[in-house]
Amino acid sequence: MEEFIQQLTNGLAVGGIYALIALGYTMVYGVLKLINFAHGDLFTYGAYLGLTLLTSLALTDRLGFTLGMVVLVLMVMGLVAVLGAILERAAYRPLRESPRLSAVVSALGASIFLQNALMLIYGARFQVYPDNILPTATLNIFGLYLPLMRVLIVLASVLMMIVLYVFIQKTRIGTAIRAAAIDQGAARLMGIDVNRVILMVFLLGPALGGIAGLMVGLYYGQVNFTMGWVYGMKAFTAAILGGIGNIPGAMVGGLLLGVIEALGAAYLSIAWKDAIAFCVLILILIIRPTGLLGERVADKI
Amino acid sequence: MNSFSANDGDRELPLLALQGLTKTFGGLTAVKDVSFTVEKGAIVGLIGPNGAGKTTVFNLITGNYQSDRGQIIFADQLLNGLRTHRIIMRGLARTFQNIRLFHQLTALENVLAGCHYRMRGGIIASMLRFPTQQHEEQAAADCAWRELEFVGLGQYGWIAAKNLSYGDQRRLEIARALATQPRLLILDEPAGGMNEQETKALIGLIGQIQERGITILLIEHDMRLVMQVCEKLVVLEYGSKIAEGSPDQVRCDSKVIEAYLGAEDEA
Amino acid sequence: MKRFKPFTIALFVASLVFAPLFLNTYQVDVLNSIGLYTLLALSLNLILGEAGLFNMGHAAFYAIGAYTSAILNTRYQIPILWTLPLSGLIAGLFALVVARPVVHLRGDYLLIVTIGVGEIVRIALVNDVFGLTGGANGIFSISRPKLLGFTIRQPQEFHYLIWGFVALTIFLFIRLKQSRFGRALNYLREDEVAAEGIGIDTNYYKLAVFGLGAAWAGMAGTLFAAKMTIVSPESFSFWESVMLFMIVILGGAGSITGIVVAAFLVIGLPELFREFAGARMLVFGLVMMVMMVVRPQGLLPARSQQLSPTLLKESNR
Amino acid sequence: MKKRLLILVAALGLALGGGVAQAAETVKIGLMAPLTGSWASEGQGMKNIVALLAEQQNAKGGALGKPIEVITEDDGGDPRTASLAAQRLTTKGVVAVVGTYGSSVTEASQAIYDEAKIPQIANGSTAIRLTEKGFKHFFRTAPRDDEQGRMAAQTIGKLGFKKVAILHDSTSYAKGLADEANALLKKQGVDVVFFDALTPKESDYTAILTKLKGANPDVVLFTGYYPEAGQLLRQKKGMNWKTPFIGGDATNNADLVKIAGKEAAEGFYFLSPPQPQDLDTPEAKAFLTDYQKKYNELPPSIWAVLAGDGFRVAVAGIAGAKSTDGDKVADYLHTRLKNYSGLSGPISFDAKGDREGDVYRVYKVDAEGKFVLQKL
Repeated sequence: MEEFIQQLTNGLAVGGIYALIALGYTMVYGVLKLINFAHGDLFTYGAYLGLTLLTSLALTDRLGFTLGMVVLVLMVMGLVAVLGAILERAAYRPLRESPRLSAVVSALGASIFLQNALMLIYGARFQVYPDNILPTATLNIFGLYLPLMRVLIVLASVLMMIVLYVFIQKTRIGTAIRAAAIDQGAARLMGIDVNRVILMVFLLGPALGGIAGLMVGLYYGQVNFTMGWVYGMKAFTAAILGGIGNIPGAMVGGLLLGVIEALGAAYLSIAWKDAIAFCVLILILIIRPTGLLGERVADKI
Repeated sequence: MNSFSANDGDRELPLLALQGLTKTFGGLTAVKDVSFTVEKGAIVGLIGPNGAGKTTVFNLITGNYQSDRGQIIFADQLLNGLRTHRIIMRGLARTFQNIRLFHQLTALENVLAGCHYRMRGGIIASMLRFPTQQHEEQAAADCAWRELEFVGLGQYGWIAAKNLSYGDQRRLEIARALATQPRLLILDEPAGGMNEQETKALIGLIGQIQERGITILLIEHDMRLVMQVCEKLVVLEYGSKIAEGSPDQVRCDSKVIEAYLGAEDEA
Repeated sequence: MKRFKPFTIALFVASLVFAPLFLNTYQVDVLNSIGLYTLLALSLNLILGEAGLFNMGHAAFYAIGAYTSAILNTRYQIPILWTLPLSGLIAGLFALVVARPVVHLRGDYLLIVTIGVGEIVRIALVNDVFGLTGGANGIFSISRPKLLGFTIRQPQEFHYLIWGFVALTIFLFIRLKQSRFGRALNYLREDEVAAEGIGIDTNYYKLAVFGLGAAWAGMAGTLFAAKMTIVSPESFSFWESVMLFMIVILGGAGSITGIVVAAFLVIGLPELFREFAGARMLVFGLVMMVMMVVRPQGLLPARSQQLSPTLLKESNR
Repeated sequence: MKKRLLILVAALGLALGGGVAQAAETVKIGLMAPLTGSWASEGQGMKNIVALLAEQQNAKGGALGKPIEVITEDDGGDPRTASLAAQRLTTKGVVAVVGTYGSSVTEASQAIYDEAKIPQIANGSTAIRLTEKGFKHFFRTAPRDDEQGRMAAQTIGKLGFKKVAILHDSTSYAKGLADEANALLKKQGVDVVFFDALTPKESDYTAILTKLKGANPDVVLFTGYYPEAGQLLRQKKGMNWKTPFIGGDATNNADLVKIAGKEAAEGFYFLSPPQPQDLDTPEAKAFLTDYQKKYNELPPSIWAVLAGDGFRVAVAGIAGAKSTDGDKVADYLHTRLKNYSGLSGPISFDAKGDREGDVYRVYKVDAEGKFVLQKL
């Protein structure tokens, strides 16, 4: 039982990161019906930018830990968001009226480009965050070992998801995003600037992905130019699992995928972990063809 | 089938009979206990205000939706539970309210789709181009051209469907349905979006289809068309049948007048 | 066939036929690689381009074909080319079994499921499923293929085997495209509801095309196993499926000529960019993006007229 | 458009053909390395080292009086690309090839070089079968998995551990080593309480560590690569779990300590051929100084250093055979090159092309994060 709970928390910690990245996939998909395969690479850029800013500006030394971190987070968010907007402009906007799959191939090309650009800038070796930036305290709760930072990571990701959810539900631009997701044409007729909505989505999603990258970098310490593929694919899976286009779905899907992986590794097989996760995904989709929280759109005939 | 052929000349025998058809979506009852018959060789109109459940009835007949209750009997056989393509193979064909052509494909290819189920050629026969397969393709093409010419699109066979005018697209959809050689043709708002001239031509076309011995069931908002071509009308409101009878009978029905006055602007 | 004039095609075929006389082994091997990917992309095109079913796990079927041949050859000493139909059959059957419960899924959901199937197959291969696949080592010492008593060994010899098979495939697939079966796939892609509503058993065609595309990929797997004499899971990664996906879309979904050209670009360009050393994939990614933006419909989009010449005569009526 | 496409395709063909330059004034040695893909860092290290050594050799007069030209081809860490790279090198007239990293990648190129009679000296390819096929022109400076497996079992025995957990990463190298060690440990009567594989390239291995901990071993043998090893050590510490880890030679990489952090890495054992800094041969010392001077860092891994040895062996083979003929060079390397002073210790090849002698050492990471040679 103790091991079970430990594994559950392990899964939730990983799942929180998946969920943050999955939000980017799901938001872009919701509005553009596009799978942004380069989103995982934006996550990697978040991790690398965080590293560069941290070491070159020495933010935590100059500003103290808390303030330094806040500034760092904001800078990474801002930069990755700008990168996301540039990506949208260069790779997707010209293809908005084209067949959907053309944009997918463009996204794949962008992903290859971004990944290799990073390799050329930073080199192919693993990059390592400076040691001892984060407190390394470990909480011991009823025999469960919970590193403090892990708890904070989960809390931070959940907090960000809630903020995003409230933003989408309550603000004007959030409403515009939702409207554009339902029917772009109608939204345009209602006077919503769809280009602005799309830009917004390409700022928000990458910003969250960037933070996820920064958190992974800070906590796990190592970053690599190919890490976006692994995390991106997992997050995309999570978004589908929850029902792509649905924001709470991405959160649920992310956390659930993390837990499935941890429990699959713990009780079935570590080597088959990813296969188990995919099998669960396929089973869920057979039962619920549009994911857990996805709307079941009946055919309009 | 044989019971049917024995009475071939009898116009009053129902080709299609709906009995107590009911369908709910979530909490909403879209079709409630609807029964009516379509006699062989007749032209029957299904009318009613928007949202009355007319298209849902069509979708139930062609198996796009499964009914919760009730029976659909076509030529003495139960259609309930059959997949759509199976129903089409029994001799029903339909058009769609929002034209559903294969837009990137040519008009000819669209009509060839209707010939599909009568053909046999499989993967291997096609790859190796067996003579039988070639004959079949040729026969299908002949049939498709005939239908195209029948609806007056003979010269547009090589045009992609998306490049045809709206009215022509409607006709193409009819040609495609006719290519399945149906006994019952179901038309969902065939005059929708047509101008006066096109509607007039359509009325002629519907008459020609009837002359070929094909029974027609149609939904239409254009009352002139309905009154002119239909021999019988069925009126739906809020999913229930409120009237049934000849156009003259229905025109005078108090419930129908009420329903249409309440929603006149939609008609 | 109007657009690509017979002369162009003849020129292309002739240059392929005589290529081994002028090119060195490396260049011929690049051509072989392109040929293999053309074959795979043509098989994926049936599923993705013609029928419009999103499949990003095609490498799974390719892998199953390659492993079937490798296992039959190394364990039972069956000559490798004899395993060709069997590889196709097993890959096709596998596709039918996995596709059966999922083909009804819509676009992107099907996409992730096929990615999942691809990954599950790869993980199974890595973990030496049933003790047959040799784990991460893969299977090695596959014997060289023999054709009419002649052992195929050199890239120049493989060139004719592979491109011969490509030619046969194109010949058969053009005929398939111009038939009832091929049209049914297009109806499926254009509008599934309308296709079903006109009497086409959409479920049957979805399954059939998955089976056929997979079977062809399986046979390409046999050729791969024969050429490499070793199969290992790395060769069937998600990345391979992505490359095939890019070839089909870049070429113009449903367009056979487009796909041949795209295979030359997608497989040939990274070789060409060897001069850029470490930056070669960077340039490649950029080129992919630019090509898609410049030609959003693909390089040579499929035309809508796909009828056999006998039907063309009808237009004179 | 179609014309432009045609021109593009034709240009592609021409450009592919254009790469062949004919110049006989140099001795061409090929380097096949993963410059892109997952193992790009190894490949770039290999390239740096070989470039440095070639520069030095040319300063000393090259080979057979001609300057050496290194021709590098990217194998992308993938078998198909590797076979193309090999074909390309053979057409460029190289007389010997160094590389590559990864057994299955090497395997895809072996037959091509052998048929072309070009000696190939692999650096990071330890799978047993590579030298069991009777290729006359294949050599490797890397030791074999079975030798390392033997060493791993021996070390665990000597350190007195009774319950061992074995973790690999499903790569052919790690799995081979794990299998080898597993069999030998069982024979020694050591209890193997856990045997499974993690998925490489992930960041979070806590689920696996939690499961490992549940098996309660005395020691964990991890046969995979350094990024995962570093991550395991780091997260192990986060869990307050003290059981020691032993790694295979793929964990010998300076980045291991950076990833894990010094505290977490302390006490980690690993097996490896000796590092240049632990050799007291003048060659090794000089090489190390020069490398640091040129690239301002230590060599990234022992595998890159072994590629350097491969290059030196190739040069020695050409010099010894007094010829660039592949058969003669291979003969010389098989029979007459004995105890050649390599950067990683004395090098001799047996009839199969394997490196002779006891190559492995045991290292332990100290509190400073330094790799300290252990005497067991």
